[in-house]
Amino acid sequence: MHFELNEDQALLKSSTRELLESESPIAESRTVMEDNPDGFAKDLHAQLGELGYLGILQTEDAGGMGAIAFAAVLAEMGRVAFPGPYMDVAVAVRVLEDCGGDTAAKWQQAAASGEKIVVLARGENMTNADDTNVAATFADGRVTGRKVFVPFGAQADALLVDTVQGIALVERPDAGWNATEQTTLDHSQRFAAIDFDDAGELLCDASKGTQVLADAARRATLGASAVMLGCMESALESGVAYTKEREAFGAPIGSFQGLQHRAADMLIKTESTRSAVFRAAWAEENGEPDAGYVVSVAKAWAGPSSRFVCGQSIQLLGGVGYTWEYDQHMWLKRAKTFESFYGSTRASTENVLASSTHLNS
Amino acid sequence: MHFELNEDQALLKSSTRELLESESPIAESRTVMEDNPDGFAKDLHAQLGELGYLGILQTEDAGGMGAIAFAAVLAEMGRVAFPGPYMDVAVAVRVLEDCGGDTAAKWQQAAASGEKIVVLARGENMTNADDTNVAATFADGRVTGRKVFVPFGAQADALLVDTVQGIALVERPDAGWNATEQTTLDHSQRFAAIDFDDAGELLCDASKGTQVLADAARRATLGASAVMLGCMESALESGVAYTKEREAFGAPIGSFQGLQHRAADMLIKTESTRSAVFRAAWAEENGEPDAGYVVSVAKAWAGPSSRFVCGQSIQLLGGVGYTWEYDQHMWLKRAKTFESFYGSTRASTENVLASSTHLNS
Amino acid sequence: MDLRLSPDAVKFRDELRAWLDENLERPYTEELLDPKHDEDSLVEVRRNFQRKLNDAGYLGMGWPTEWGGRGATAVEEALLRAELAIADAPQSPNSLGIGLCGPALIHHGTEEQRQRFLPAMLSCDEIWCQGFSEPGAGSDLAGIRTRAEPDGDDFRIHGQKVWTTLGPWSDWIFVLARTDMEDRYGGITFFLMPIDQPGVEMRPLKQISGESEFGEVFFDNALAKREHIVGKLGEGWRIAMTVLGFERGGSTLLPSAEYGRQIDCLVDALSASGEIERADVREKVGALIVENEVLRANGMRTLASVAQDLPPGPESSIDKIFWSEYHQRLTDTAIELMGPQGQLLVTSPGARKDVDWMYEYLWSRAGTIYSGSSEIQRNIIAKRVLQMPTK
Amino acid sequence: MDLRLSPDAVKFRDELRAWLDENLERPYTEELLDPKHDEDSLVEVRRNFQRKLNDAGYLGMGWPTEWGGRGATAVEEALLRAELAIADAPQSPNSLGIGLCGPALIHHGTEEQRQRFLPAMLSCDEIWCQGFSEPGAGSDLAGIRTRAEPDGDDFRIHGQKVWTTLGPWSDWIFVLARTDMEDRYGGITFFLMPIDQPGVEMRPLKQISGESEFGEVFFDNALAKREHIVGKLGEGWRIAMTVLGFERGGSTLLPSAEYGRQIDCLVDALSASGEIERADVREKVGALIVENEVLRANGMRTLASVAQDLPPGPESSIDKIFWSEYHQRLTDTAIELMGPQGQLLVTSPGARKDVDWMYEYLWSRAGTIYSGSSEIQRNIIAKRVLQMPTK
Repeated sequence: MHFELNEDQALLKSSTRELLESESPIAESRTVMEDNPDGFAKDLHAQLGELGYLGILQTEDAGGMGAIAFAAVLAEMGRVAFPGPYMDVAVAVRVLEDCGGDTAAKWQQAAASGEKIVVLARGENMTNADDTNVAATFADGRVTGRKVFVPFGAQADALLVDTVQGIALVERPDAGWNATEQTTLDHSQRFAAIDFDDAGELLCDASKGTQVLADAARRATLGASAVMLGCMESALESGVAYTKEREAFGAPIGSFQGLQHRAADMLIKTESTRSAVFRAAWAEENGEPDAGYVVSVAKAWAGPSSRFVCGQSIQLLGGVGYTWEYDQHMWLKRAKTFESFYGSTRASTENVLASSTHLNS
Repeated sequence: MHFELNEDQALLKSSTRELLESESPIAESRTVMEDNPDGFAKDLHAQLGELGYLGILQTEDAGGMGAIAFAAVLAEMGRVAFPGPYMDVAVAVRVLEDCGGDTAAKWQQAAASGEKIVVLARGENMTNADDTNVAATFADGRVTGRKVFVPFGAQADALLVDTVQGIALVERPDAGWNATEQTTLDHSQRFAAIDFDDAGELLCDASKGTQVLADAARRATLGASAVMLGCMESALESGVAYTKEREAFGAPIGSFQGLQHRAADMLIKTESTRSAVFRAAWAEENGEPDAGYVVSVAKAWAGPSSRFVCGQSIQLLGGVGYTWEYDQHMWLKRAKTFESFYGSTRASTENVLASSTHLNS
Repeated sequence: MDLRLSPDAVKFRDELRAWLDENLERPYTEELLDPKHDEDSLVEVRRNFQRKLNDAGYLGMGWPTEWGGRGATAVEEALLRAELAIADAPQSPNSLGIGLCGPALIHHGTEEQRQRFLPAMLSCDEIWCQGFSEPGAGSDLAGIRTRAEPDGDDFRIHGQKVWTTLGPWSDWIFVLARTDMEDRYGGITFFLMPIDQPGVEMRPLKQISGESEFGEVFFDNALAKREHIVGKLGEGWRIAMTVLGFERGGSTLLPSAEYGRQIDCLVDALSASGEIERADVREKVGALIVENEVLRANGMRTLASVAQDLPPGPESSIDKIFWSEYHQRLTDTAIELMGPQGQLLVTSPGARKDVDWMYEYLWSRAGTIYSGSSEIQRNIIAKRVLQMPTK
Repeated sequence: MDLRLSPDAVKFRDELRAWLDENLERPYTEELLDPKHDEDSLVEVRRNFQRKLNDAGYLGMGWPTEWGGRGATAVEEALLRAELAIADAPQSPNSLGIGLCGPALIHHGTEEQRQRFLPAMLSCDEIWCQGFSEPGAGSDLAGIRTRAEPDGDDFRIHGQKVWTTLGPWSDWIFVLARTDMEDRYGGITFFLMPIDQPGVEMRPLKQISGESEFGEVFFDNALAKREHIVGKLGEGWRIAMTVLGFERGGSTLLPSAEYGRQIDCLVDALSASGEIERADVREKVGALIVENEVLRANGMRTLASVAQDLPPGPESSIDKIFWSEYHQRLTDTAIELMGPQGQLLVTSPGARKDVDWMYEYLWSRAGTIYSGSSEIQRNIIAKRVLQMPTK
């Protein structure tokens, strides 16, 4: 038994950190959020493709690096609240591979290389992100229906639309998507509601599509948990660092036991999330039968835990923690938004209960 | 507006404290729990009758003192984890008054004077104390059925049995009750399951009985909340007192900010419970239309709050807090047991939600 | 005990409700959503509504009538604030002026100061902001370092203040500054200063919500005239503490009223989506209501104590911790229960339009920090109320 | 990363499970409920099962084979403890002897001491209790005040120890006592002492559960022979810290296994009552499972680190806080969800018979206190892991 990343994964993690520190530190995440109408840097996305990051979830033969690498990369991205559809595209690339066929293969290549943005369009329910019922249809070469909270949907070159008939690919029409921006707490996480009445192509039928999409959902749940872990890491580190510098009542505030115990609680939540996320990533990578269960455990735990850690990081800083200038809000917003998507805390908890048949170890 | 007890109530409160300090301090509660097979001191119960305590919930004309006095007395009893059926009998006395008629009047007098123990026998569901469905019947002068968790049922001289037909009084048969002791966490709170196939008398029919029992339940809910408040008061006071004496690492442990902030949280919970309980008592006493609502608020709040305060009081004491010798467990047990009865936290919360029609103030 | 409102108070509230029905054109959240508005025009909405309130006698509730106030009771003031919150009325842009600076002038100012400043304060012709908090002082008000250097009869101010509400729209600022660097409490003086002068720079400070309701102000040799000192030199700390104490009664019913409205809107949202039928949702909403009612009970108790002129107990620290931490739980849970829709900015299509949940969620993070952080309040409870030892 | 058990470990576990199927007559909770038992006979049940374990080679897992141990890996030891918990097997009455005193003798004792004590320890012919904690020292082990005064070649012990597990049934006690009152760490010596001698008084200490599993022991001029000193004079602190460190791997999977069994029993109870169908109940049970699985993940991570011989990280304090505080939440919630039935003592008619919930509920209050309270553990995390400053 060992818990550490293997050599390749550790190298990927450190090179990802270097890349982000140089190309997209958290100050850059803020700039993108404020100034970039797409909500992400297209150049950097293309670079991620060139470096193989976007194909990370593909099968090994296709150049994938596995779920543990995926989680390690996303935790690094969480650390800088990295903006953009990286995770969504990585998941979609694998969906394209799983669908198979020429069209899918072509788009798989385009998405994995970073040339094209392809993401999933699944949910139709405004008040329940976990509702997998779909009304959208594919018929006579056309996709019709409405999808909501499509991540970076307005920016996508193609969408993989979950329809009654299966997974259909829709290319962006010349006139652009019939999209409505859905702006959330996390301004850098772009969502759109999209109304479809467009030409499309069925990539796989519903019987196969159900499994493909369930696999995709599980991977996205894992990825979101890893992002939240990264947010917690940074929130903890920068919060504690501040308490060592800032003085009040004649001493660094980090010397007060009240804040020390709070920080200890933040560490406990953060490290426990790390245990849960990488246990889940390992199970996913190895096709363990309980992968769905432990992935849901990780997400159900990461949600409330990341809210706690990121919220308390603001509290450790006091007044300046409430300013735009400091980074604490970036992590809180990402964590809070991710908690409701990619498998909400409630849905993840329900999934845990449903998959637990008396929990024999 | 004022929140303080009026002169009579304040006098009652202080004389109750004196009475309990002299006749039944918490050390005595422990002795009774350990050694008294009935779980309470009959003499003292009779004395409570003579002093008018048992008739406290009667209408003013009958010598009652009102719901605020009732809550004040029970908070004092909670402070010493006073053992016995005081609250249950006080509630039953009012039920007897509300039923009316000669038999009820006779028993009302006997119960209020402390000569006889009369309590309600309502619940029939082992796993849900709030289930008000009854299967017990009254027919041809006989009561048949099974009641569970009847407080001090085995010790009662008569039981007021909720039946399909209404409230029936059953006197203890010469052979004694067909009772099974139900021992709970709080050893001093005696419960019994009782199987009835006994002669009885219908005191009031179901249509009237429903309201009478609803009123009784509301008063018991208030009373239980007040008991929990008393437990919290004592747990807070004795826990904080200990931290001022006990030294570790060269200083009184009460000087460590970690424990100071914990104690502050205990105070917040305790004082908030006081606000909620006496707001509810005032509403009950004045027949306010929202009395049921605010009584449920008090109980739903007092349950988890008292567990927190009484549990943390053990933690403040450390190792000795875990010993039988110290009093902390007496309060924790009373609070934890009361949380599940007399309107559980869940039932109280549901009642709050059900009665809240957009909460106009 | 008597928690019933007096007939006078009931009459006051009923009249106020009728007045609001008549005079409040629409909830402030609707104003916010009206595309015709920008930050400036929203301040005008607030200013105009304050003038209406003033004309109707609902401003300067605690001020004596001779200065245009109402001479109202603490209960009436508490009811006013609660009803305004329930109606989602525009908030006063001058609340710190009227709540803190006005009382300071009334109790400690000169006749000239009162005549000069009080009428324009109530009419909102002049907006005031507060210059108490400093970046280095945090929750420790006696630790301020902004200094006032004598310049002839007058003073020159050097330093920085933060958490300056509506600074960019303010005309005057009341400032605590050190006229003696040694005397921790006795070296602080209370100044009134115009903002439009050389040496005063207002900078909007962007908050995590993206708004700039608060700002920073920098003083670099700014002029504070001797005639604009309130009280005597060195009395500033005492005056500030006194007027902060006046706040005790007025806000007692406000948080539970405001949060009650938010819960109502949450219940509406969950009824619309059907989620309210789920037992787990009901349990969470029920628990939110329970806690808000306990907050209300605490407020009623504090108000009763103020109304009786009882000496302050532990209640102000308890109430502060309770409402601020509860608001975090409330908004956190509400957003979770509303699902994806709950994540939408109020301006986004498809969002609920009755509460700006994202703003409330973020704003709730400030509540545990300003006006004495939760940590400071717990210290106060442990030391002053529970009398726990210091090392 | 590799979280899969090695084929050897799987084989070990499968054999163990088969052995338990064969050799564990019934769950310990059933023994508890058998009216034929009293406190003494229950200790015999535990002693007998320990002998069976020993005969099968499942005792002294980490001890070298030459001393009757198994020389097992940390993973095997962790699996053993987890499986015993899942099977609700009787707990060893000699676990502190085997877990702490035995390793002390093996690593620091003399050949004579090993031959004299180790076999009877494993066979449970002699039960050992621990004499480390003191009423005045709390979580500060170096603060002990029990003193050992020279008496010829030997020593006379004076003082008091607490939290003495199974004291009344023990034959020997291993004691930390001061041979030097000045030297905080270097003045402590590790003694072995027979209990049946003048000057040793064992008093049962009733716990809040009403039981007396723990006791106090008073030493008044009790004899500790020089030949029964482990290591050298003044090495006691170092030896104690070393053997406490040996505990690191073995318990990593125990809490989640034990609580997992409790959750299973809770689900059974809620399935029987039908309550499990309610969405609010499901949400609460689901959250309990989630947290237990995170506890398990933490344990797997710690075990992996021990298996790799990595230096200890922050995990021991994290794990301690996590399992102890979680167990309070688990039992609290479980009892609430089970309603009135959940309140019943296990011996009461109508109670669930698979878990002694009341005992677990109360016992969970001790978990945050013994072996370094939650407060101490948080201090350790803040100072050693987060390196936060001291004043």
